[in-house]
Amino acid sequence: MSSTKIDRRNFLKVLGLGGAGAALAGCDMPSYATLEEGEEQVFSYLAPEEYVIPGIGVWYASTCLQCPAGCGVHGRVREGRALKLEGNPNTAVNRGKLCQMGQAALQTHYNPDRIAKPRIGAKEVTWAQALAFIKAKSTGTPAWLTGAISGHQGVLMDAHLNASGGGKHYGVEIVNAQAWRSACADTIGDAQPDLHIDKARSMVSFGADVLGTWISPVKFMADYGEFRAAPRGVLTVIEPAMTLSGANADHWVAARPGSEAAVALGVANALATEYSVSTSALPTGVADAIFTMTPERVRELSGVDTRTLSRIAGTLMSNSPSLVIGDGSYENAVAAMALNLMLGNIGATITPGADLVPADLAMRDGSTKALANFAKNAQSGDIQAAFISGANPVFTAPDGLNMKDALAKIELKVAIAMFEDETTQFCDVVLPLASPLEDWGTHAPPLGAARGEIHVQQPLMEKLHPEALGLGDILLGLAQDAGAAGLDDFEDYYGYLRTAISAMIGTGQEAAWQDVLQAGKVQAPATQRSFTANGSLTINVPESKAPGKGELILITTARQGLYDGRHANLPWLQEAPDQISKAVWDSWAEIHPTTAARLGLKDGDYVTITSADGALTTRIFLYKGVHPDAIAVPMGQGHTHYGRYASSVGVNPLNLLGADTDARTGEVSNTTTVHVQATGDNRYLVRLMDIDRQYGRKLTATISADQQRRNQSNKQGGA
Amino acid sequence: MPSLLGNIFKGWAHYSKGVEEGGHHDYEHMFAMVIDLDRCTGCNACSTACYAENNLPVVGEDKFGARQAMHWMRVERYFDEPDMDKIAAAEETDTQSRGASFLPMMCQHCNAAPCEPVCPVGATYHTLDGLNAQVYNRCIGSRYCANNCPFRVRYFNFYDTAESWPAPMDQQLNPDLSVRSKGVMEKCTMCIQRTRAARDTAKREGRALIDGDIQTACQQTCPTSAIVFGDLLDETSAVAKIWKRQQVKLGTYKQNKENPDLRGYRIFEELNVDAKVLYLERVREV
Amino acid sequence: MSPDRPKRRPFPWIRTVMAVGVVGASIVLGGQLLEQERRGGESPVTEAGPRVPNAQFPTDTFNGKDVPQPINYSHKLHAGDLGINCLYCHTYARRSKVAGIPPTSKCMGCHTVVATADEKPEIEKLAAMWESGQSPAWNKVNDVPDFVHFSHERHLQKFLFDNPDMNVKDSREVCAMCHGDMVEVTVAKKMRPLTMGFCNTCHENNNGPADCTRCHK
Amino acid sequence: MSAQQSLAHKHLTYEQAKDIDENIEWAKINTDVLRSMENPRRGYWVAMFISVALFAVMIYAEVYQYQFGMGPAALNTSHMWDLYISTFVFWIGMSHSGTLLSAILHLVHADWRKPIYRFAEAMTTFSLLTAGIFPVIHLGRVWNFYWVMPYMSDRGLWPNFRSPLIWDAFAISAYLTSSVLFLYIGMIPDLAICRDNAEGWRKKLYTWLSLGWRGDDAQWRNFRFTYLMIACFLIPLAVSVHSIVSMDFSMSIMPGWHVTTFPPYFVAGALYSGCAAIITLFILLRYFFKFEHFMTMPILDKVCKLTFVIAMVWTYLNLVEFASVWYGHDIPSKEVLLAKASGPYSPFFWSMMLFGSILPFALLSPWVRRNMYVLFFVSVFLNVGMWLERWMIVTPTLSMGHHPQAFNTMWPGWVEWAMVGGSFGWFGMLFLVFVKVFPSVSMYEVKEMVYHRKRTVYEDVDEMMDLHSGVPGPSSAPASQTTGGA
Repeated sequence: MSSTKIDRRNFLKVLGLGGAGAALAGCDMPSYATLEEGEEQVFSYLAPEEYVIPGIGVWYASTCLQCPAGCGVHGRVREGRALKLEGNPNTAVNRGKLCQMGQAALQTHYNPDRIAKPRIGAKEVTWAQALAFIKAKSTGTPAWLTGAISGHQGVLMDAHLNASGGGKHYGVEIVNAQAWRSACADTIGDAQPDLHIDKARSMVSFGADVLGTWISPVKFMADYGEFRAAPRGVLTVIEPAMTLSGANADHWVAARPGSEAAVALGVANALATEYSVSTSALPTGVADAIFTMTPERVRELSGVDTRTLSRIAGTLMSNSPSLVIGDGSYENAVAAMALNLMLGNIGATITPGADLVPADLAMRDGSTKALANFAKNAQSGDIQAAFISGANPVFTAPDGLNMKDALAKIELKVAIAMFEDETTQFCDVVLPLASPLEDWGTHAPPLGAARGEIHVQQPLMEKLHPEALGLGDILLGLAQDAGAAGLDDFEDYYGYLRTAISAMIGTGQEAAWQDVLQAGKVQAPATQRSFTANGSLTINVPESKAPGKGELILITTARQGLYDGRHANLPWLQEAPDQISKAVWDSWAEIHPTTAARLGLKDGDYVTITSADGALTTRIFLYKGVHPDAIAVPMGQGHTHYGRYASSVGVNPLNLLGADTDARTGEVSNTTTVHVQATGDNRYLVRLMDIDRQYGRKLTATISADQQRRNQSNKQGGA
Repeated sequence: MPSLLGNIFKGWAHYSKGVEEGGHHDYEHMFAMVIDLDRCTGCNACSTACYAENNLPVVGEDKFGARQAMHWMRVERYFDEPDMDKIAAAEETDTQSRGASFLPMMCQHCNAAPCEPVCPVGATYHTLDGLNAQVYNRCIGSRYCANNCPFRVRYFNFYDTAESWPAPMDQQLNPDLSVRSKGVMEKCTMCIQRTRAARDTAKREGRALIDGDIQTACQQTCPTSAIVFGDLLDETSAVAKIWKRQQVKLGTYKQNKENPDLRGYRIFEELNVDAKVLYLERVREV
Repeated sequence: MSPDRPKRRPFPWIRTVMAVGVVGASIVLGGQLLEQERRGGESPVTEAGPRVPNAQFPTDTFNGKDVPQPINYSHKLHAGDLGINCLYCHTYARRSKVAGIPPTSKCMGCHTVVATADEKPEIEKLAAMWESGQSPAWNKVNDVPDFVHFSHERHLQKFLFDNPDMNVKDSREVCAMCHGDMVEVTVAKKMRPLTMGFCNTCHENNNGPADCTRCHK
Repeated sequence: MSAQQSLAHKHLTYEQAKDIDENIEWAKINTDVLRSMENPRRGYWVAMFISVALFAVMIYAEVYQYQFGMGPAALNTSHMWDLYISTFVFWIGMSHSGTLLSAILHLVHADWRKPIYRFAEAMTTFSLLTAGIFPVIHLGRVWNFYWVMPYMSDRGLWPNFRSPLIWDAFAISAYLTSSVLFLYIGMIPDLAICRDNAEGWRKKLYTWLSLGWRGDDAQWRNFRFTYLMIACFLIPLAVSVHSIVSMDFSMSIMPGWHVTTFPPYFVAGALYSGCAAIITLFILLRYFFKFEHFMTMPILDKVCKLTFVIAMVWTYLNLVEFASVWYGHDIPSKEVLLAKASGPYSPFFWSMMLFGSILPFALLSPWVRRNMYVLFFVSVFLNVGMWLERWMIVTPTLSMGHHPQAFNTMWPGWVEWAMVGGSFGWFGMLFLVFVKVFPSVSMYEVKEMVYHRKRTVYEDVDEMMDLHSGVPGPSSAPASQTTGGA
């Protein structure tokens, strides 16, 4: 690859800039200027490779790191510039598809706000100086604070931590599926079972945004496409505020925040009583809880009436195999798994996952528990040196964790980042990180792993900022400095990775390596897990608290797009309207019209939302997709230092959250009680469409599922 | 007679021929699309893919609020269901109990496009591939076409767009199509640059274009495979099959289907614009 | 009107009709002449121009200015005296829309053997760049606007490879259709106008695509 | 002489029943009209300054728009046209008055037109020149405007002859050419008079322009024939021009535009605004240039009545349009109609109905027709109503249309307003120059008129007895071709 490097650099420096500049001239009036002889320059290659032809795009396989799902991508490279990303059809995860966050990875790479040079404090330094500074300052055990990390980067991180006296790794993801994972672990003994939405004929989700941000959205959406094909599956979503999944549900049920579990148990109750489904498969503790959950109780807890419960039960019964998922709180997930156990979905639509054989390649998923622990340990002074990469704790930490004070207690804070953000402001050393399109790596996608698939990430183009280094290279360097064993004979991460993968596929031949690069994935040996029932499981139904007078329950929702805020600096995603509210370039608070009427609010009014931990002011968006007791503010905006596109846009609802954590999972709660007060200002919330009605036009027509079944039965209109 | 008069006569003959054949000239292809609204989740991936593929400028909040955004592919969201309410009213009228309705809306490449006859300089016209093309460097920006478009899918460069790509973002610009300057009308071309590339490849390999050679950016990225693109003249193409199965025909403003339950419909068909994007109705449990 | 008006002269119909006829005729004929002008004469194939069978091409010429280049490469020497095929160096033209500048490695392929660096000062420049791993910055001579899609590959295929009466070794003739006969110049020079009219005439004569979007992007 | 004094005395003229006093001497006509062309007074310069200032603002706005694109005009994806096109239609409409007065009334031998048709024709020409600006400046790439003209280029490209905008280009240029011709040819005898009374650069100018007019027999004969021919040619042209302009809208498929009755509706509206403008300018000229002898109240009275009739025709066609939409089954069109009447633009819609359909009834009262101060404001507001009408045709449709996603309300940006104001400045500039360089009252035709009136008087004995007892006159009328001349 070292030989192609030089070519690619030529590519970039050479034809690339000229091409782009010319493209900008577009068809404006004075475009003839470019026609003058000798006006433009054209460079030639030194020694190009056979497949490199100017004017013809070459596709390289790589991996998308925009979210933990780790989809495989194909990048179109022409004249040394990565121009477009598409899904990699070879992967089992996304099967050639990509979501808008993946499409926008290009702007992460080309972002004008990238960090170009290392800096200590405010002044720019060389790598040598920075590393020397780190070496000097790093006393005691280092801690790594990252997002979800997997593959050989994880291995090297362990190597570094072990070599430097067994520090801890904190994987932080605000948007995660920890509740679901621990529930699965407790009920069926497999934290990451494989889900087959495409096999299911009905799916019920209790507070899990399966199509939007949950575990592996693109995979689930691809499955959903099959799920909707003949015979058409039925999707039911129970949640306090409408997510992308809820917007696509046949039957969307608004439950009071924190009461989805009650609804789930109510449905189980209805199944047991109306359809006499046996609860023998359940642990007795859970079965008892089900029978205490009478429809009346469910209504008082969640505000969901009996008819709805029995309708959901009926749907589940009449369309099997079914699949029930739940997230948001441990109880939701356990109750969902209880339903799966009752309906016999275990083994049908939920199958065991697999363990990669070098187990340390597996994905270390992030959690907010880790975030809380990090804050706690930092406060208590257990962390002397922190290496932060791929995480923005200052922005994502709920206000209750006092992350800033916690960081202040750490002597050495090293940020390895692509962009200046809220966290780098608090760091002593900031090292420029290469973008995912410039870096090597391997990634074990959470669900691809079930097939033992590891996605390989390779550079699509030469580094935009020569001083930026890949995470792997930095980890390798640190591990080598720390004197980790068996790493000394690798001069860069590429060498290490190639050796490791060659070992994995059992051959070191160039051809095999090229095949791996072309496929963009490597088949790692994996051992299938198996389910184990857990009889002693209990579930304690939360007394979901109806808000008191003048109070509302704040929900911080995540949307595919800005996600947890890491994509707020990508103009494409800022300008891509939010799926539900269609708002752009700002934050908003979703309120039910009746609630708004009670508070005397109308669309576009500014409100001040006050919680025990903070207050923020934003505009409201009225619609019926949120529970009357709730007010939902999406995450992602409200950055203070995050480049020209994100800074001082919108508000960050995480600032309102407290530190209270879930007893079973240790996850920080994403809801809190707030007071809402109108400020009196009103400005139109900029969005794609302020009209939600079709005025009798046939724009999005809808037919009933019965008609569709008739179509599918006579083999017509299935499409 | 060569040259001027010759061209005029030739043009007239061609035109009258087209009139006799109901406006269908000698098309080489008839590229059309199918969008399954039951698969579409409204996730916006198509729109962003379009931004990446077609050098669409980002305008920012103010201009977006002034409705000067340039999204060729916009995903609309509606909260009412006119047809559904006839069948069964939502059981809880105070919640969005059947979710939202999403509609990916881009240029429908009408065969009887209202935008084409009104352009004073013929900058928008119908190609032999059955696409409604926009020649940017011919456009003088009279904006008549956009006024006459019932779908409102033509976007005008109200400002110079250079500042949308601060360095090094300009390196991402797709060199296969020009960056439009201010005062030019633009719209979805169904990724005509990909058609061009595919045609060259096919010629290089000495074969005809086959189904699957061309994938539009939105189709390729759509996570639920809700978008299908292809050639209607090619009986074997997926698109042609779906149109046939849905019993929807071109060249009419009133489809007579044997099976009224079929989901295929074209938006504003009654205007007789003869759109080439077939939408499949969204399905909901009652 | 008074009753006793003298008899009026009749309206001069004949003169009017004649005048209109003259005007109309002059418009049409003028159009014809301009048209002929546009296509550069009634008989497009001339002795001076290149000889490509089954092809009619415009003979409009353009006297481009001399563009200084980092290395005074002589087309006359290489393509003319030595008779090297254009496609040997501009090899991308066969496979891509752009003809491209030959990679330095190709130059050095010969010039490490013949006319080496210590013989020729120009080659010395080249060798120096090759050693330092940087590529010469050539100044573009022939260019089309950024909204034009021109594929060398397609044109070569039509006029050279798919042309029964053409031999690949005569590629120079085909290139000359748009670039003029490069052996006449040392350092490259623009010798054809490369305007839309120029392209259009050739497309009409050799029934190339008349669809705007085939060439305009 | 008593007649003279009574004429000079303004109040008495109200009572005068005749269009013009046939005793007025030809020499006086010459002197009065020529005097109006001499040394402008302060008011003239003030008006000129205002006009130039407005026009300068327009130039600035255009340069700004050229620099930054159409964005500052606040146009958006559904409002691609706005004030530019509506003001364009407005000015085209203004241009129909001159044709109406000179051509149509000429053909029907309504000789009371004679004192006032000259400035009406000038108005025609200048409002066409003003209207012609707008289709150009509203282009996104204005530097390529000539591409709409069919010219021989080496690209072998032609405009799209199916586009109503191209028809506009042809129709307007044709109309402009012929109306300029009409104005100029009609002026030749007067130019000869000016030539004979001028010196300095004016002398050169008029000599050059009057084409050696001597007023002899053959010249008069050819002159009359040509004038008649052009008049006949101009009338269908005028009708066609505004019909074609209306096709910009009626050929589209937009609700509220796709209306069959638009061509006659537009023509009626055009004549309407034209007449209203004539009243305005009539009063101004009469007041500033002391043209009481020629622009008499009875003539004004006739113009007012004509205006009222046309206003009623326009109102009828307006109601026809509403009715056809209301009783039709095209939902979008009905929505647009309702939006006009009740939406954000409703104030403008209703004021347009008020000014356009209700206000004309004021013209029924003789008091209004005689009170120039009231009449002035009435006529101005009639034109405001007509301008609003054009705006209410263009914008509400674009704010509704077919696709709900595009429904939005839009208010014009400062650039657009600057252009609209500037167009009035430009028109004013041209007109002010005209009245000082060319006779704004047709001298030779007024003489004709006076002469004919004399004859008619003598044919009517009673009137002779009542009005001019004992005033001697020529016993035998000479042939008409010897009238007029310098």
